[in-house]
Amino acid sequence: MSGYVLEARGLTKRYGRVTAMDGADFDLRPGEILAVIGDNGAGKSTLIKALSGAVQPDEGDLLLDGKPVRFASPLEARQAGIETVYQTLALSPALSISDNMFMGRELRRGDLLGRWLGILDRARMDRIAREKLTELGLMTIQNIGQKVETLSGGQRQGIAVARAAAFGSRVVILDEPTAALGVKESRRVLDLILDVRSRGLPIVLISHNMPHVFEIADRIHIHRLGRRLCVINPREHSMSDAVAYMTGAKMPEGVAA
Amino acid sequence: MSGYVLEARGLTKRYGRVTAMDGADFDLRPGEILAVIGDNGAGKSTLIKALSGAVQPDEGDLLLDGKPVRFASPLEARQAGIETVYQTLALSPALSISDNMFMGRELRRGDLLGRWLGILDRARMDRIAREKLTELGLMTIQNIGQKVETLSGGQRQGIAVARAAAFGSRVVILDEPTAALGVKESRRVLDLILDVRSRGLPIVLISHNMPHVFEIADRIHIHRLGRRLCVINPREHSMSDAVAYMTGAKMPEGVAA
Amino acid sequence: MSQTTPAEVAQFHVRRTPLESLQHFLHRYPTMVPVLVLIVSVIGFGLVAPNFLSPFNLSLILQQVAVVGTLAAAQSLVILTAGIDLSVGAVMVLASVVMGKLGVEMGVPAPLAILAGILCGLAAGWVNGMLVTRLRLPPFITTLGTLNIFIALVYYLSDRNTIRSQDIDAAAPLLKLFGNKFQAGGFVITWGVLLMLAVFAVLYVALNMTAWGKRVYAIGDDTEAAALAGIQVNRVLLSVYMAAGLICGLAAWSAIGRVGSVSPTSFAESNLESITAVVIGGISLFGGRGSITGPLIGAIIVGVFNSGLRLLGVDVLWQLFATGWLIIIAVAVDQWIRKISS
Amino acid sequence: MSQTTPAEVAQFHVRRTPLESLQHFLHRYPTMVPVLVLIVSVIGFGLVAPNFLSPFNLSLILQQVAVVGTLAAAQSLVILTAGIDLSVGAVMVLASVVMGKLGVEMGVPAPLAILAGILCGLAAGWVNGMLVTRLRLPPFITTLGTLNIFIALVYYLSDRNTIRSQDIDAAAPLLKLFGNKFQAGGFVITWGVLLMLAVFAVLYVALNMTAWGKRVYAIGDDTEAAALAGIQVNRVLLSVYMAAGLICGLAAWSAIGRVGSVSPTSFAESNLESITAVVIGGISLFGGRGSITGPLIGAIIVGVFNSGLRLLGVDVLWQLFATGWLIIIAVAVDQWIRKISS
Amino acid sequence: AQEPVKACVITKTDINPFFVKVKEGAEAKGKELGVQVMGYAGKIDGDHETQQQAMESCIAAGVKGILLIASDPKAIVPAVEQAKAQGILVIALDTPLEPATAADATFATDNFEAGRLIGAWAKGHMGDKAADAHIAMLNINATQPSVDVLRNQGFVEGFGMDPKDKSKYGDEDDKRIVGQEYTDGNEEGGRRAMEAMFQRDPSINVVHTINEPAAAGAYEALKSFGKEKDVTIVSVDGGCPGVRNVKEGVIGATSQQYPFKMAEMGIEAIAAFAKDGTRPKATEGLDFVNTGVQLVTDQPVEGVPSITSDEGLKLCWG
Ligand SMILES: Nc1ncnc2c1ncn2[C@@H]1O[C@H](COP(=O)(O)OP(=O)(O)OP(=O)(O)O)[C@@H](O)[C@H]1O
Ligand SMILES: Nc1ncnc2c1ncn2[C@@H]1O[C@H](COP(=O)(O)OP(=O)(O)OP(=O)(O)O)[C@@H](O)[C@H]1O
Ligand SMILES: [Mg+2]
Ligand SMILES: [Mg+2]
Repeated sequence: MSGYVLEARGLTKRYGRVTAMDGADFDLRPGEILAVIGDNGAGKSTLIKALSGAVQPDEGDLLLDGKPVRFASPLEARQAGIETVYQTLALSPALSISDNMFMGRELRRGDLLGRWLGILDRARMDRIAREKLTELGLMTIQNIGQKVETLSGGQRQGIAVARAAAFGSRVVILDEPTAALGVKESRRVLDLILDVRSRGLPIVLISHNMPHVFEIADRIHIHRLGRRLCVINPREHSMSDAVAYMTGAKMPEGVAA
Repeated sequence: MSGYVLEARGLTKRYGRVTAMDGADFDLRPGEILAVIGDNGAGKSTLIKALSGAVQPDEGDLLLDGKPVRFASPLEARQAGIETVYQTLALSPALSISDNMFMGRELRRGDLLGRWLGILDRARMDRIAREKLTELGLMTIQNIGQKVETLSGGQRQGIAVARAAAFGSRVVILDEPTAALGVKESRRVLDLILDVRSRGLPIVLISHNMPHVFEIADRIHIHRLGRRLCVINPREHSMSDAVAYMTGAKMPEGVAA
Repeated sequence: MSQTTPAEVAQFHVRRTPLESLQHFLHRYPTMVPVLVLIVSVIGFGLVAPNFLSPFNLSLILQQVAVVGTLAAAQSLVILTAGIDLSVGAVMVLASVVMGKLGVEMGVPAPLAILAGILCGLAAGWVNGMLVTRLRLPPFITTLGTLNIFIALVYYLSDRNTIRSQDIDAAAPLLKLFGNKFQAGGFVITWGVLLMLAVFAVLYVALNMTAWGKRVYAIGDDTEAAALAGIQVNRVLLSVYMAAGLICGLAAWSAIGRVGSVSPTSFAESNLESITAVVIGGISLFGGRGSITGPLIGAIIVGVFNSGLRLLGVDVLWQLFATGWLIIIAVAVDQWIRKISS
Repeated sequence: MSQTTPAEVAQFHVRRTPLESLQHFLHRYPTMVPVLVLIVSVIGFGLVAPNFLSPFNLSLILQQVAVVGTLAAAQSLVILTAGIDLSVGAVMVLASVVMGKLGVEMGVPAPLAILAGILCGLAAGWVNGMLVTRLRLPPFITTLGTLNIFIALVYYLSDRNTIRSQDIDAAAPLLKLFGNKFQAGGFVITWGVLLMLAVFAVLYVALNMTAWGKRVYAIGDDTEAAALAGIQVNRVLLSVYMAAGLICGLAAWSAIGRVGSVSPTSFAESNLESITAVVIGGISLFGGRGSITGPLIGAIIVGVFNSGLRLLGVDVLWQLFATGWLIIIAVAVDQWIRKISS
Repeated sequence: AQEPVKACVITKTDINPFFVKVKEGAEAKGKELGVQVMGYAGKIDGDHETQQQAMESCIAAGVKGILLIASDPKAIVPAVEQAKAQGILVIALDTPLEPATAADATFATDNFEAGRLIGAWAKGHMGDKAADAHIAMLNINATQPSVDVLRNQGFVEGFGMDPKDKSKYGDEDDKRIVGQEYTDGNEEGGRRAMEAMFQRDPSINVVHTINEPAAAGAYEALKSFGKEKDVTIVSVDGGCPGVRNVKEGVIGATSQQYPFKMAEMGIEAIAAFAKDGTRPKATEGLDFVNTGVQLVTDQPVEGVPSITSDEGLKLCWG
């Protein structure tokens, strides 16, 4: 046992002439918050998509709890307990907030109608969705049946984060969850991340916001030119070190763990 | 003369049952950097769209250099010298970087082919686009003919900002230009904003990033519940004051200027 | 937070013309648009066309609409996923030819022949679905291709021959089940009309009350988002095309009842007619938006226009003309209503 | 920054099968896909169909393709903006009926009659464009509506009568200009073929070398982004539909030369055929992607198939069958090539 | 000269049994006489362009003769002349070209006569009641092809009404004609058209239909109104399903035409032409070779020659 929840070795992904990932390694320990930082175009989003089944790497292996896995679709990753908030959010604009929260794992009614005809239990889904959003404190929304397309960018982000936090059982991955959020909402998301960790779940956080990263990350994975450059401990390195590594201005001394 | 470059009085915009702007005022002084901050859904993006012609307000007036104006389309605002980077960027994925830079204001050849048949001067457009991007220092792109869809989110943001900076003649408006950017790129955009101001152009900057706002803004417009709550001087108020006003935790003492 | 002005308040300080009030009402209940168009056109034709409002004529319209309406239900499913199915008409004719060939010409017991025809529709839907999901061909192109292929099969199987009504009566009267009628207070309703209503009722429940329905809408709305959200897009899409094929198979059975014979040349135009019904019914061709009740009303609207114009004795030329404007006006009204939110 | 591994390097450490090499070649030069399909099918039919490769037959194919090819040029423009024009065929027939009616039946001087016909095409395009831009109707629906309207006008104006070749020769031979031929080393080329090539050449320049062309692509790619970027979307779209209408007007002139008479029933299928040519030519139905050279090749491919199958004496049934598969396979090949980038 | 003689048969569509029989007849005769026959058809009724392409392909294939059922008998003329210029014998089947002399020969049903026969029969069958008949005319489609016009106008004349301009229908002012409807020549269209007609005038008692599928559809509509006993349907074609419908009383009378014969005569003419260059001659008094038409009915009427449905069944096609 490697002791890692999620592990990747030598992931490579080419898009025609562009190599988005070039032998990337990755590992995530139980119960930790791992931040992934890197320049624009370094390949962070591609790495995350490979971990969550949205992209199939050309080469390389994925290990979940030490066992090799292969996710052919986001659904398979989700069924394995890996919940992801993508940069593009993955919400359906014309559906309601509650429909979006339960997309792909709708609740059926307990009675015959539900068991035999698959009739949904809308009341229960609405109630749970409202609970989750209130819990998150992100919501300034009165109507859970409102269509997502009528929400502001920040409100949408809130829905996506709430969905991942509510359903993740093994790993929660967040790709720039606070990019579009205001100060108060960002704060809530950070609190939520800490909250999820306290439930014992490990979290992968991609962010360009160095103060946020240094505030909550246990370890920081620095990505550069399509692969992992190093992993640093935020208590042993300064923000400016991290930025220097990221941009190639300086090389880290120690070798990546 | 009010002495304002751009001024708005009592802008209102309703979307069905939602009131996105509710009598919003706005003013921008010559040569200043005005930051607009506010909670998610406060109506910042809507305000900016009204200023740049992308949305027609239901009520209210717009004044450019003290003269009433009405922009029926983004093009009219642009022709009046107002250049905008939208949150959604407004790039065409299948077109090249250079095509996107010159979208809607393509350069024709000087010879007969250009004057009579409207044949484009591709070489010159490519050269200027490359210059602008290099100037901005944002670019890690070798090929100006590359399609925008092959760029990362951050790279795309760079293109959009460079376009506005290059062509704005009266006002440059930026809606969260650094949200998707890395540290180094964010730095470059901030420098660019200062650079644009030094050319005498006023800038409107929407951002959730308080450190950035307090670093470069001359005045801060705080938006709340669809209207301007107040305008503060970043040298007289702290970040936490600003956040408290934004979220309604505290009310500003002075009246909005 | 910004919705601090709920509509109730807004209505006090915003004066509205009656037209604007109507616009707002319809915006709130968009499914009422086709209903309104229907009411207006029924009243309109009632005023000018003799006999139009007789129960006899009104039930005739329903009978005439039953087959295309059933096809429109199949078409709606596909259009809700942002696709389009140019082959619905061809699949229906193919399925009816299979039923006739087996049940009448080859002496297979009627229930088996009908089952085989319906399965043939299902199989045709499966082919469309596989091409769309596995080869990732745009639905328009896929079904443009299979349209040609299915018609070729119709020619091949039917040998271009109609199977006569009397021969069906002798060998397999069950094929004409949906042509049976009953009276209900002056109205004459065929079983085919009931089949159409039943198909829409089932789809209503499936689309609005089951997970499958939510997924169909989500895929039509934004396929990529749906996939990232963990929906098995290909499986759902395949099921949609298969359901559409199945409904075409049922429509085939209904068509035999309506026409009385198995006719390879009938319903050549039914594909465009089904699309017309769907768009008049307010389902967006871009997918993900619109209620399944719309196409039912849409099909009836087209039937009302055709019947009304015929009763007025207008030349077919002007029927074409009117249908053209009907399509444009119905969708323009729809756009006008949506306008307040953009 | 991440493009640190240019393709040149990549090709050294990635082993490719010949098939993969082909895939990569075509991915780099997607406009070569239809060319390749064309070459393969010409060689294929050359081997099995007698007389297929004779200069006579090859030039015949070009002649047969000229009208639909010209229409495909108009269709391509609209499809590039993510629209579709179901009315191109009807507009062409309408324009040719106007030319014949004025020039032959009413004795208007031929140049004026032709001008009026072309302007009629332009006007029809204007109607489509206004409906799409002002009323914001989806192009599919708009042109489904105007298709009916234009056909009604054709019936009305022509009184369903064909104007005979001899009458045209007597009254206005200029109408048949594009039917004239000349020899070029065994090949017989009509002016109509040259018109088609000229239309494509002009569109090539306009789409690739002018601001208008860039805007057409930008609108097809992402309309909202284009509008925010300051493009006057409505103006450009209107110009696209008008240009398409104009080309249909030219195609009408060419069609009179091709058919020899003014026939209101000809080219009833030309609308679907033009779409087929465009999709086989590799232009995306979602807009913004594809080269204008594709539809030209696409139209010729369809012509080659039809001619080859006819020379083989294949039953019409199997011609339909083959056309269906051709559409599916051509687009499947296209998808297979794109696969490496997704 | 070892190459077999090749011939083409080009029909309007490939779905109508009548055209299919023409093709089959040509192929059968071709086999007998050693002529290789290739068949083509338009995609839909009125599809002229595909027929023109087929003409050209036949020329390219080097055929000796072409049998043509023209979709647009005027528009096809230039293509026919092109073929004749290449020394190909072009025979128009079923539908005469305009001008008829454009083809080397025409082998056709006299469609006007076919219409006239059923008109005369209907009039005789009704007897005195013919004076206040209520007649529905169920035609093919809005393009009004010449076959449609000829049958319609023939019926009108046969029934003793004034057809006015014989080159089109709908201009008659005889009150007995309730109206004109289109059927697309198929069952569904026939039923729809009959339903509309019936609403305009529920006392309709005579129905002229363009062909037997339309007649079958019209009958279904009448049956659903319980009126099938009160109305006389007449039609044209003489396909086996149609003749059986006559036998069973669905259709009162139908004019039978002979596609097999048409096609056989055509192929024979081409074979003769290929052998020694002889060209076929037109029937006396007509500008075409009449392949014959006979009225099929089990209720014969004085003065209108007819055969019984049993005789008709022996001669029927499809
Ligand atoms: N579908 C695709 N087709 C072609 N190239 C792609 C595709 N997706 C990503 N790339 C390329 O792969 C590289 C890595 O992209 P990725 O989105 O993973 O970067 P990132 O680190 O997430 O950047 P950012 O911080 O800006 O979001 C970029 O150069 C991008 O252009
Ligand atoms: N097209 C629209 N239709 C309906 N409601 C809309 C529309 N656009 C915006 N709104 C609503 O208007 C309000 C203001 O939105 P806006 O995008 O201006 O907020 P914002 O201040 O920019 O928020 P953020 O910081 O999250 O981007 C939100 O409640 C949003 O739901
Ligand atoms: Mg990213
Ligand atoms: Mg915003």
